[in-house]
Amino acid sequence: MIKEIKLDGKKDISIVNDLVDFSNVSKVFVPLINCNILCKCLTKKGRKVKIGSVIGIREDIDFPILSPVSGVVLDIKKYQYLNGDLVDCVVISNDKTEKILKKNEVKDICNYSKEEFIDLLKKCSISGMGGGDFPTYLKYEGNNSILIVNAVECEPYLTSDAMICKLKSKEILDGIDAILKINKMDKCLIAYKKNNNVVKNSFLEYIESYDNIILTPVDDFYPAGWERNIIKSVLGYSYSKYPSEIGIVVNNVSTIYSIYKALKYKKGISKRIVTISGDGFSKPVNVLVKIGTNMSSIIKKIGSYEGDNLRFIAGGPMMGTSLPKDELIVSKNLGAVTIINNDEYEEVNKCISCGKCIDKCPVNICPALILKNIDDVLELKKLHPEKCIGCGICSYVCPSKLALRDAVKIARKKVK
Amino acid sequence: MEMFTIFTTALIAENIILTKFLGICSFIGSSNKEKNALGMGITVTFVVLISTIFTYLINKYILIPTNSTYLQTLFFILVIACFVQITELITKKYFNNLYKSLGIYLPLITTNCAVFGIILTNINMNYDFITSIINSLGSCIGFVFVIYVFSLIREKIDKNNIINSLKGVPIALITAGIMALIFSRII
Amino acid sequence: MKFKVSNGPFVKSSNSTSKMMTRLLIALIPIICLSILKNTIIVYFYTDATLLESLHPIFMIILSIITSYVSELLYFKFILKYKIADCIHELSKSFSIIPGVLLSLVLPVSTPLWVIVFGAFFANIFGKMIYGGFGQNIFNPALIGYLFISASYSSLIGSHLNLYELDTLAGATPLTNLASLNYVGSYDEIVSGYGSLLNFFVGSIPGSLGEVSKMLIIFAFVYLTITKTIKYLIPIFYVGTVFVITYVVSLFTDMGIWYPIFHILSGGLLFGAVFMATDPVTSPITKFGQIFHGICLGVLTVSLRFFTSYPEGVMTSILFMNMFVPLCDKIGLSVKNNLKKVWIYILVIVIFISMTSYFIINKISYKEENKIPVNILETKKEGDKTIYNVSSKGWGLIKATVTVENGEIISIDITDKSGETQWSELEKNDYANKAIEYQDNIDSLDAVSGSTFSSDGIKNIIKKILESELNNEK
Amino acid sequence: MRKIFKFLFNDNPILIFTLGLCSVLAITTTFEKSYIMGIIILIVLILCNIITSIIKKIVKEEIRIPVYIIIIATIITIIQIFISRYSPNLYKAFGIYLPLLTVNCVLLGSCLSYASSHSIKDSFLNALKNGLGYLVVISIIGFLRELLGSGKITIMNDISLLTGYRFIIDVFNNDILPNKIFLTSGGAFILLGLVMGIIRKLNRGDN
Repeated sequence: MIKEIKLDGKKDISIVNDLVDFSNVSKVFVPLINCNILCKCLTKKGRKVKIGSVIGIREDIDFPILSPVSGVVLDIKKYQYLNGDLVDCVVISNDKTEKILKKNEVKDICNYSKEEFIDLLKKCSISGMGGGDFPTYLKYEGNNSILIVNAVECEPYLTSDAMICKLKSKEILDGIDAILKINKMDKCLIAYKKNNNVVKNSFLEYIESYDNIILTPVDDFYPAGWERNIIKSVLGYSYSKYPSEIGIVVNNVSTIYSIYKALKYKKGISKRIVTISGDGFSKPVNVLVKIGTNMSSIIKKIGSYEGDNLRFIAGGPMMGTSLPKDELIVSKNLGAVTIINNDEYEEVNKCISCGKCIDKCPVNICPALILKNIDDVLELKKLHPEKCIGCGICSYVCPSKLALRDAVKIARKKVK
Repeated sequence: MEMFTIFTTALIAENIILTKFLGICSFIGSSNKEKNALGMGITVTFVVLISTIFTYLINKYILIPTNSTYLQTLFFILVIACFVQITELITKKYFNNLYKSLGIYLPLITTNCAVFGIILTNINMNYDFITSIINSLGSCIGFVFVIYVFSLIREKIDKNNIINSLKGVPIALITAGIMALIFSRII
Repeated sequence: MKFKVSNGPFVKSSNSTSKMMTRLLIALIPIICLSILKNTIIVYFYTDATLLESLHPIFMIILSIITSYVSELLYFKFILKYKIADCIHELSKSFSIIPGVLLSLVLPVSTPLWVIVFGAFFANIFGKMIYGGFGQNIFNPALIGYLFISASYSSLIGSHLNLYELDTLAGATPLTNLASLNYVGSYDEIVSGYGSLLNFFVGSIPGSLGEVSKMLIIFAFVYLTITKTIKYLIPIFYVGTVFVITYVVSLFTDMGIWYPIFHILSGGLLFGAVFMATDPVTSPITKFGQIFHGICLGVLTVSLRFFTSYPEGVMTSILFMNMFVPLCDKIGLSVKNNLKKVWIYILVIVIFISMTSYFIINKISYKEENKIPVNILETKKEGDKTIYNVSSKGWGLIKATVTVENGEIISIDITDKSGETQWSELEKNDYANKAIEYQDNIDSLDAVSGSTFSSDGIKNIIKKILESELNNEK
Repeated sequence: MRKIFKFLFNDNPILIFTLGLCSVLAITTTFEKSYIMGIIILIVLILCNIITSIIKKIVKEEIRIPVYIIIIATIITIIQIFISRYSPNLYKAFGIYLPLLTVNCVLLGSCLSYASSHSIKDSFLNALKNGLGYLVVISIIGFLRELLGSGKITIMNDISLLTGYRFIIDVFNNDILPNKIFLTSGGAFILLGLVMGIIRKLNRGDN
C-alpha cells in the first residue's frame, strides 16, 4: 500500500514559456562538494583551466570535479550551496573561448565495453541531477537487467525535467539505447506522470524506432518520484536497501542526457536547466545556466519579486530548503529555485499526537515521536531517523503546522 | 476462588503503593527512568518473596511459642537487612551482570517501606503459609505494575514544559494521586 | 536581497487543529440538541416542572464551558503571569471548549450546578494546565473532572433519571438494572423494561446527558472518520471487543444475540468510545498501539461491568487505559519496526479476551448454585437420628458433629476449633445452642462482634445441614 | 518570620529531599495523629542521632547499617510498647505504620549521613532541626487533610487517657466543603504535591 498525498502540480505556469539561455556568464563559482561530502581542491589561484579539466576530487572514491568553463582561477571562497551551508567554491573567470568539441565526437556511441563505459562516467564526473548527486557510475557496476528513467518530477512548480524532454527527446532515446546495449540490459521503462502530456508527446514521436523502450505512466500523487515508489508502481517489486539488489537502475532524465553527452563528446556537462518559478515571482521560466553561476544575477535579469512575506527556496517547495539570501550558486543537482509567499501558514500549535504524519510517512517512521524526543539521543536511535528521505509529507499533513521534516533532519545529524 | 480474590485485591484494591502508601520513597526516587523502575521492581519482588518465607517460619516457630511477639519488628528488620546483604554477595559473585543491573538498588531495599510493610501485613492478618505467599506475590506484582507504568508516564511528563515550581517530584505526586483515585474506582 | 528563513515545506495542507476541533463540535451539536429536546422540552411540557428547572441541562453545558475558559484564563493570568493579550491568544489556541462540553454531557441530568463548576475547574487545572497546557496532558481532561466529581461528591450527583423519567419509569438505568439481576436474565427482564432495543437505538432510555440516541453517535462517528478528525481504529476495536466478549458470554449462558447488542447500546459505551477514547492527545499515536489500546479498553469495560459494583465501566476504563498510552506506543513502535513481533501481542490479546470471558461465565454460573462453604465429611445413620460430621470455613476450619432427628437439629458439638483465634467470646454466650434455637431462620441471628468469621462458620453449618435434610426428603 | 521560614524549610527532609513520605501520607487523616507522629519521629531522631554519634568510633565500617538499624528498632519497639500501654486506640489507629518507622528513610538517612561523622552537639542540633521541620510539615498536611476532608480538627481525642480531656473543633459541615476526596489516598498524594510545589515556589521566591 503506497502512502501518498494529492498535490496540485502548478507546473503549467513555467512550462509554457520557452527556455532562456544565460550560459555566457562572466564568473563561475564551482562548489567543491559531492553528495554532501566536501572535496579537496586541486587548483591554486591564478592557474589557467580549460573546460573539463579537474579542479577538485572527492577522496574516498576519487570522483573528479570538472571545471565548466575555460579561464583563470581567481580564488577559492565560501559561497551559499543549495543545502543552506557555505561551501568553498573555485571562482573561475570565464574567458568565453568555448573550445569547439567537434574533433573528438564519437560516431557510434554504442561500441563501448562495460569497463570503458564506467570509466568514462567516472572521468566525466556524471552524478545524479535529480537532487541526490549520487555518482552514477556506482549504479552501473553490478549487472542490471532493467533501466528506469525517472521523468516523474512530482514536486510542484518544477518543470526542468519536462523542459529537457521537450527539447532533447531524440538524444535522450539514443542515450538510453546506447546504455541498454553497453550494459546488456533487456528493457528500459520511462516513468512519467499520467497527466504530464509534454513529456508524453515529446517521446511519442521517436519511441517507435526503439523496440525495448516503453513509456509507462505513473498516477499523479506526491512522492511518486521517489525511487522505491516508482519501482513499486511500475514493476511491483520491492527491495531492502538499493535497487541494484534486484538488478534495476533508476536515473533522472537529465542524468541520462548528461550520459549521452559523455558518450558522444567524452566530456562532462557544463550547463544545466533550472526552473525559476513560484507564486512570489513575476515571470516563472526555465533557464539554461552554466554550473556554478550565481542565481541572483540571473533572477534580476528575468523578473522581480512580488509580495512581501517571501521565502527563497533552493529546490522544490516540498523538499527544498529556504535560504537567507538569493546569492545561490548552481550545482549539478539544483533543479529549481522557488519563491513562495508564505503568510497564511503561521499558525504553529503544539503536537496533539493525532498520528497523521505517521500514517502518511513513506519510509514508515514516526516524525512526531522524533520531534518529542529530539534531545534524547538514546531514544532517537530506536526511532531510525536515518531512513528519512526528506519528502516533507509529515510537515505538509500536520494540522498544527509543526516543522517535523527539519526536526528529523536534525535528529539524523545527531544519530550519525 | 478464595486465593484469587486475595490476589486481585492485593494487586489493585489494596495496591501497596497507591492505597497503603508503602514504598513511596523508592517509588518517587527510582521511577524516573524505565530501566531503574524495572530493576527496582524485580529486586523488591525477589527480596519480598524469599523474606516472607523466612519471616513466616520465624514467626510460627520462634516468636509465637515464646510469645515474644513484640520483638517482631526487630527480628524481621534483621532478617531483611542480613538477607539483602547475602543477596548482594551472591549476585556479586555468581551472576555478575544481574548484580550490575540491580547493584544500586540492593542497599536501598533495606530502607524500603514496601518490603517491611508486606511482611507486617502478612503477620498481622495472620495468614497461613500459602495465603501469605499469594498476598505478597500479589502486592509485589502490583508494586512492579504501578512503578513500571508510572515510570513510562514520568518519562513523558519530563518532556513537557511544566512551571518550574511543580517540575519533578510535585507533578509526579499529583499524577500518582490521580492514578490512586482511578485505582480506587476500579474495585 | 534578504529573505526570512523558515523551516519545513512551503506548501501546506489546508487542515489545521482549529478546523479539526470545529468539526468535532459540529459532530457534537446534534447530540446536544437532541439531549436538550429530551431533557428540557419534554420535561417542560409533560411535567409541571418550572421553566428554570427544566432548563437545567442547558445551564449545565453553558456553565461548564464558561468555567473551563475562566479557569484557563485564571491559570494563565496568575500562575504563568501572562499579560491579558497573551492570555486571549493562548486561550484561542487551546480549545478548552471541548473538555467543557464533554464533561457536561457525561454527568447525569440532575447534577447541581456548583458541582459542574467544581468539576470543570478541576478538569481544566488538574487535567490539562499543570501538565503544560494543550496537547501535553496524560489523562482526558473531561474524565478528570468526572473522576474528581465522583470521588468527592458521588452522593450529590443524583440519579440518572430526569424529571420526566422519574415519574414514568420506575427502574434505574439499564445497567444498574442488569447488575441487580446479577447479569443474567431473559430478554424481557433486562430489555423490555425500556421498550425494545430500538428504544435503546433511538435513545428514549434514561441515562446521563450525553447518552442520547446511539443513532446520532454513529452518524457522528461516520462523519468524523470521513473527515479524518478522529482515530477511527480505537472505537471500532473497542466496541468490537465488547461485542465479542458479550457474545461469547451469551453463547455459554444461552441468552441469544440481543445480549451483546444490549451491552453495546446501553450505558455510555458508544459515546465514550467515539468522543472520549479518541481524544487525540490522550490516545496512542501508532496504528497497532491504537488497536491494542482499543482492545484493552473493551476487555476492561466488560470486566468492570461484570465484576465491580459500578454499573458504568466506560469512563473508568478509559481513564485507566490513559495511563497505558506510552506502553501502547512502545508496542506499536516495536511492531512497526518488525512485523513478526505482532504475533506475540495478538497472542496476549487472545489470552486477555478468553480469560475475561472465562471468568465472567464462571462468575455467572457460579452464582446460580450459590454454594455454602461447608462440606459434609460423612453421615452416619443411627436409628432415626442421623449424625453429620461437618467441616466449615470459619477463621480457620471448624469441625463439628451434628445430630439431626426428623428434620430438627438437636445438638452440635464442635470437635476442632484450633484455627479460631477468638473462640472464647463464642463460648461465653454458648453460641452453638443459641444457633440451634434459631435454626429455622438462621440469618436473623446476628454474629458475635469480634468473631464474625467463626459465627458465620456455625451458621453455615446449620444452613447446609437443613438444606441437605430437605434434599434427602425430596 | 523570614528566618524561621528559612530555618524550617530550606533543607526540610520531606519537601526538598522527599524522604520519609511513607508514613506522612498514610496516617495524616486526622490532625492529632499527624502531630503525634511528628513528635515521635522528633524523639526517635534525637535519641538515635545521639547514640550513633556516641558509638561512631567503635563501630567498624561494613557493619554500620545493621548496627544502626538495631538501635532504631529497639527505640521504636520501646515507644511501641509505651503507646500500646497508654492509649490503645491510638496504637490501633497507627496500625502497621508505627513499626514501619524503623524503615523510615529520614531516621536511617540522617543517622548514616550526618550523625556518624559529626560530634554529639552538632548531630543533636541537626536532629532537632530535621525533626522540627518534619513535625511542622506533617502537621500542616494533617491539618489541611482533616480540615478539608472531614470538616473538623481533632486536637486531643485518642490520647484522652493521658491528657484527660477531648478537644475537637467542628469547623464546617455544609455539603460543599468536607469533600471526602482529601481523605482518600489519591487526595493525599495530590495535596502533598501541591504543598511541595507551593513551598518550593516560596523558597525560590526569596533566594
